[in-house]
Amino acid sequence: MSLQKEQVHDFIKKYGEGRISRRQFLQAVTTVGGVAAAQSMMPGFRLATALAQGTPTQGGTLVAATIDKPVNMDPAFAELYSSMQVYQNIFSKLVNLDRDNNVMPGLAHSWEQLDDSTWEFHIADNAYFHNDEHCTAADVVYTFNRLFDPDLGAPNAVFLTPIEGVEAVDDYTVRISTQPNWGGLLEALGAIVEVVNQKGIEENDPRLVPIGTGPFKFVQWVKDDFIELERWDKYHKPNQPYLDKVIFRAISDDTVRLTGLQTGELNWIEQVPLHRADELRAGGEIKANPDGEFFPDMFLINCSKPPFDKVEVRQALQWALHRESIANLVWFGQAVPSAEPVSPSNPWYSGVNVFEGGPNIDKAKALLAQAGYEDGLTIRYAAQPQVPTQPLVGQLLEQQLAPAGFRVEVESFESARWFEELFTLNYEITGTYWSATADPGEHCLYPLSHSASPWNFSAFRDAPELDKALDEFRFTLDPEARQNAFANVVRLHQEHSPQVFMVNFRRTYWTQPNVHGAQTLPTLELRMEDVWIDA
Amino acid sequence: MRLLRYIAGRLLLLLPVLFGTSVLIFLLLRLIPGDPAQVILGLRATPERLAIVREELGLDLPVHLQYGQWLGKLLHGDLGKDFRSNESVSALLRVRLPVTIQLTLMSLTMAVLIAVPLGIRAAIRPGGIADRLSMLLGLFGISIPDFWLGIMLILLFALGLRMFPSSGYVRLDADLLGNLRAFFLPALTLAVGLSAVLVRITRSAVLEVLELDFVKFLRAKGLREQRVIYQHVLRNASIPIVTVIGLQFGYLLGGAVIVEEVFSLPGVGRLIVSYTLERNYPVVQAGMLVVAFLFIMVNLTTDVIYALLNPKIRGAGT
Amino acid sequence: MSLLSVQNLTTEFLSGGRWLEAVSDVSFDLQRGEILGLVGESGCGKSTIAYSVMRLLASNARISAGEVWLEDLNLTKASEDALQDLRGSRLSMIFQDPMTALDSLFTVGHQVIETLQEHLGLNLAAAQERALDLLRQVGIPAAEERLGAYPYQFSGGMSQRIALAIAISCHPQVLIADEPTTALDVTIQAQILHLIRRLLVEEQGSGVLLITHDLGVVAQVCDRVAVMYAGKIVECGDVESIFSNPLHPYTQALFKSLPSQGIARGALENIQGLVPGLADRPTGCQFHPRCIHARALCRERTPPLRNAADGQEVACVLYD
Amino acid sequence: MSARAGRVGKLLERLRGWYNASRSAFIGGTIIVALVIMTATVSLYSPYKPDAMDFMAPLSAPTAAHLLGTDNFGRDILTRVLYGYQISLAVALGSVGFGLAAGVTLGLLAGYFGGALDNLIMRPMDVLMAFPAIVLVVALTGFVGREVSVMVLAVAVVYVPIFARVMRGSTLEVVSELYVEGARARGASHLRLMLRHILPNAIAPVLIQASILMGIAILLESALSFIGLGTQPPDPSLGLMLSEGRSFMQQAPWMVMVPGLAISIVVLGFNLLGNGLQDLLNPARKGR
Repeated sequence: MSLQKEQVHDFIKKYGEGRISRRQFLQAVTTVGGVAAAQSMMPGFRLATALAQGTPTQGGTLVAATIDKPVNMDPAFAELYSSMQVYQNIFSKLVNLDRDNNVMPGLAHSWEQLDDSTWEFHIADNAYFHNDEHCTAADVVYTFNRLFDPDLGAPNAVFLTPIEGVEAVDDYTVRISTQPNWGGLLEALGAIVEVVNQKGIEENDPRLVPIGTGPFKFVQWVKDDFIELERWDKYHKPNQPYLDKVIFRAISDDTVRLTGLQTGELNWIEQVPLHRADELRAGGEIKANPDGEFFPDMFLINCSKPPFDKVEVRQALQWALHRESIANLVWFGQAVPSAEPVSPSNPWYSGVNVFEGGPNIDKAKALLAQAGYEDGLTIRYAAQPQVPTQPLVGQLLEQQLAPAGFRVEVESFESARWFEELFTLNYEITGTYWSATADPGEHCLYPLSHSASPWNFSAFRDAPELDKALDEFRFTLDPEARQNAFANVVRLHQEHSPQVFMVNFRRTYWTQPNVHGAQTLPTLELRMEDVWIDA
Repeated sequence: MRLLRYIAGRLLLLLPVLFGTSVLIFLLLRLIPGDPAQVILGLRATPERLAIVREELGLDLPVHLQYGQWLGKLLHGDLGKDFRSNESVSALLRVRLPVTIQLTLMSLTMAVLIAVPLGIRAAIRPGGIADRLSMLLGLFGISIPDFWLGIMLILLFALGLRMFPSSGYVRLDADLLGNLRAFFLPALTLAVGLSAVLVRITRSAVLEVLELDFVKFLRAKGLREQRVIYQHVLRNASIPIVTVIGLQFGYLLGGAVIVEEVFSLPGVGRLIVSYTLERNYPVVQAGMLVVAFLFIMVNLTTDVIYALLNPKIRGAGT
Repeated sequence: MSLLSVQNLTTEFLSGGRWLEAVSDVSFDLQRGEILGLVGESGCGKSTIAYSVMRLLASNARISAGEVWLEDLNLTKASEDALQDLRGSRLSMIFQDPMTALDSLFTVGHQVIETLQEHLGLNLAAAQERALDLLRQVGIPAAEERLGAYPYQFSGGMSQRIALAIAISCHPQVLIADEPTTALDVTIQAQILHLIRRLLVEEQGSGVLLITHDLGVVAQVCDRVAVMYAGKIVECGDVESIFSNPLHPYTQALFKSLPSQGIARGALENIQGLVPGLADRPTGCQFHPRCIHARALCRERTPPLRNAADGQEVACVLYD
Repeated sequence: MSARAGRVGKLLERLRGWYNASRSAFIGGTIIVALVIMTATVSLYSPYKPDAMDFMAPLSAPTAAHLLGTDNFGRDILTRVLYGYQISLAVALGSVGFGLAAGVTLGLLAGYFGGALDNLIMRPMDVLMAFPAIVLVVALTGFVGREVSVMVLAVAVVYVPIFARVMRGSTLEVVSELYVEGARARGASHLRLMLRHILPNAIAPVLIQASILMGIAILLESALSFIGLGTQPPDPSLGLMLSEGRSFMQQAPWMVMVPGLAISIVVLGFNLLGNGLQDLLNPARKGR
């Protein structure tokens, strides 16, 4: 066991035997647990690893194994992030986000903001769709019109409601007008708007055959087996992509995926068995690429009926929760405890924690008493066996929340039944991940907890001040003011706790030692155009 | 010939049974709670989207109309489309069916190659090594859960000795050696259980035939022992053996899902189970119907082999 | 030199951990052109003698003493390969139940031809020709079509004829017939017995060992007869003398219980007591507990087979 | 004192009688009885609760404290196996019990009356047999829920056709034998005939099947739990433990070996018992 784990267990043992107080115990565990997170925060650390990669070489085939299988290639639906992992290599976006959320040129090489509600983007004149159609501003306009088409009902349209109009000024300039002071345009364009071509959409089923201007061209998709992409020679960025071909396979079992990498069948995998991450990192037989925490795991709480209709019960849960042991025992230290959608290493991190110093069993009990549950209560935790971490968290909660008076009953539902429990608001509490935190305010907190949002699964509508804070955040342009507005949203969200953020999963892509350029990005996309293989 | 009339009769019976099965599957799936549209849209479902998707998939029609539509298309050979990816179900089955059939054939062949010779030798030399071996195989083969055996084989041969891949499917036409290596462990896992049953059946069948009078007469007329056993005795013992192989073939079509899961082989069994969880009706209906059809055809084939083996049943002879 | 000579044959069965004698110290000879009847109640060991001669004993039986000679060949010492060549060619056997003697899954023709090919190495055409000829010899009507027929299409009598055809296919020197007609009705019985005599004895001059429990069959077709009781031959000789002047008390008792004699000599007498099982065989003369002339001596001494009259031997203290 | 010694002597005598009658039945029976006793009384002697997590010792190899090691949550594997047996045995006894009752009744009626009733009963049985067991159970558990009782019902439904066919077969055999004709001639009522004459004589092969099917029921339940469709966490089903252990296979092989071995032992016990019953009930086929 790595040094880090032994220390954690030593403390838990002492705490168990009552030799050290709760406060000492938590303080120690947090610092130890936080070491890994702190390490990756230091800029120096990240810069050094990038430079050490050497100069890229052309050619080679990358066989990549993701966890889940892609289901739908149409970018308008953005259905399951495993589909996005593939098609974001086939389409281009106007702008892209780098590891630190800086906005970098994409299809648009430059852009400027004319006034507080109008932007202009200048797109590359040498971009071609994979059906040899020349890419012009008209295609960008068509993309937006398709996204807003009510008949199609594209889910991502929810993130773009502040956009008022999109028009082509000339062949290579697009003007986008928005409601005044909307601060989230660039992140939205960088996360969820892939430019499509009308002819490409209409000539074949966009769900099966994607046509984009991206670095790789779609070749074939053998269901439940693999997807093959090959290099697009007319890509608008000079001498990219480096790889000739990328093969995507989906292997759900961690051990099997790892063996594939170790035996050389694969040269890129999305995840290794978490309990072996530290051991493999030390081993050096396979390479751990620069990681990132952009994947929060949280509790969804049904606020429309007892027992969680009372805010005190939700706050009691916050006080009773011990995020470090969840991170250690369910994610084996490969996740960072966090009470907000982003982790400390993220530029957006506000550091606000209304429940600082938790877990605090006495406060939890007091709150439960206030809510009328002096002798505790039973809560039903709905778990999806198909998502391995959910049943594990459920079983851990059973032990962890008992002292505070919560009797946790873990109920398992296969995916179809789980979604039904969710949409019919029959569930009480459940867990889920959320894969959109490029702009944690607009793409995570807003859709989850704004009373007008269709994805407010907690049916939480009794906090107008939270709605106000969310709208205020949305329509703040100045980065400094936007950061403070985010901190304000986080505080209000924590006070009401319609959702409770647990941990942020540290996602590390593992490759053969001779593979370079792979890294974890805020949009969770696999930018294979930056990847190359030493000869 | 009476045999042809017999087969024709059984084929006629096939239609009502398949029809009954299709109705049963259709209703069973729709009775299970859970709405396919919700699964497709996942967390990003909105009421309007749900309505659009349900309408697209024809889920808003009353059940009997849905069945009529499905049956109509089925009769024209169109198995419908995968709810989620809009891929045609027949394309999906074209990938999945060969995997299950190859796994079934390979494991059955292995089982027959292990069990039949061992069973015969055990019957010829009671108390010999083969006899004790057949007892052990017969007992432990059916007691050890095949998915545990699979895991142990992976632990030893794939992860340990790295002789075989621990999972994954390699297409036959793409890479023959790779395909055989990929199918070896799963087929062996199934073969152990199958041969456990088969060796006992073979042994008792041969023992029973050996005690029949005609064997005494064959030996009395000086026929070589080799010919007595492998021509006459085995042929007579083959009727119960063929019956069991037929039953096992039918079982494997759907039952191998667990081993398909352990080795993550994209077989029909696994398809049916995982798509049932997602309420992907067309795929499950087609999958189950194909399995039921193959199951019935295999039973018919076993009965035909009966007739071929037994002249009296087929009314042969001048 | 006699055709088949059985000398002091003793065969034992393993039952309940102990070896029990089924045939004890039996000797007789079979000459060419002769049918020797071996008669006795069931359980007296007559079939065991047949299987001992053919060396086809079950796995729990063994020849513990004595020898069997086929002309110059010692069958008890012969190797399994030698025996396989011998069986069906020089030494043949037919069984009691014809309906189960043939393999129901193969045509009758096939089962005849495979024997010919095994021993005579005939090619298919020659073997088929020979098979047709054999079927005609044993009296199968329309032999050409019947060649391709299956056993289930034949009656008991017909099946036994086919078995006989197979048995004589390679001109055997000796035929052992173990109760060949017991399962058949009387009219068919006579035909089969005469067929055996004509084909084996008259046409080929072979020897036939006919095992039966029916004295009528013996009378009908045998030249000489040996009466067996509890694993031993108690009396043997040519049929005329035995039938006209049975010497051994058991033989006499057998004849008294025979309705077919046609002489209404009072009620049929049956022999009181039962044939002793293998395990509880009495000492001395096996028959003494049931013998009306039994004396003290009978209990101690087992009388050997002695010449009592010309062509007649008997093992009984009365004639010592 | 001697009375008790006598009684013990007599018991030993009877045990040796069983042992000689059929060694496999004796060994099988001992395994099953031992497991049932250990399982029923586990809460009395086991120091751990099945769900109790010992954060001090996750993934620890077998030690004095944890005889068969602990899982990724530090739960004692030996205790979980014993509680897992409770589920396995419940499913085995329950499903075979229901399956036997329904199957035997249907088989008896079909075999005895034959004709239309036979077809009416047996054709749906064929359709049920055509279904892969796994899919049938998935549909049922999906429809009704995941509790152990549903598992029992689901497996029972799979077993009804099997018992029906075996019972029908042996009923036909018994009916064709003379003494049933005799009884019918004496004007015995159908019901009395079936219950007094046919059932006792036709039940033998079904009992043999029952024991072997109990073993298979345990395999089916653990297989379903293995692929996540049977018993759900945190209940300690053996199949579930095996599935959870799979991802820790290399680091903690005991998490995979122990449950697998546990399943094999109990199924082996039932199979040995089944073989033994077969020898006892029809000695003619001993050792077949």
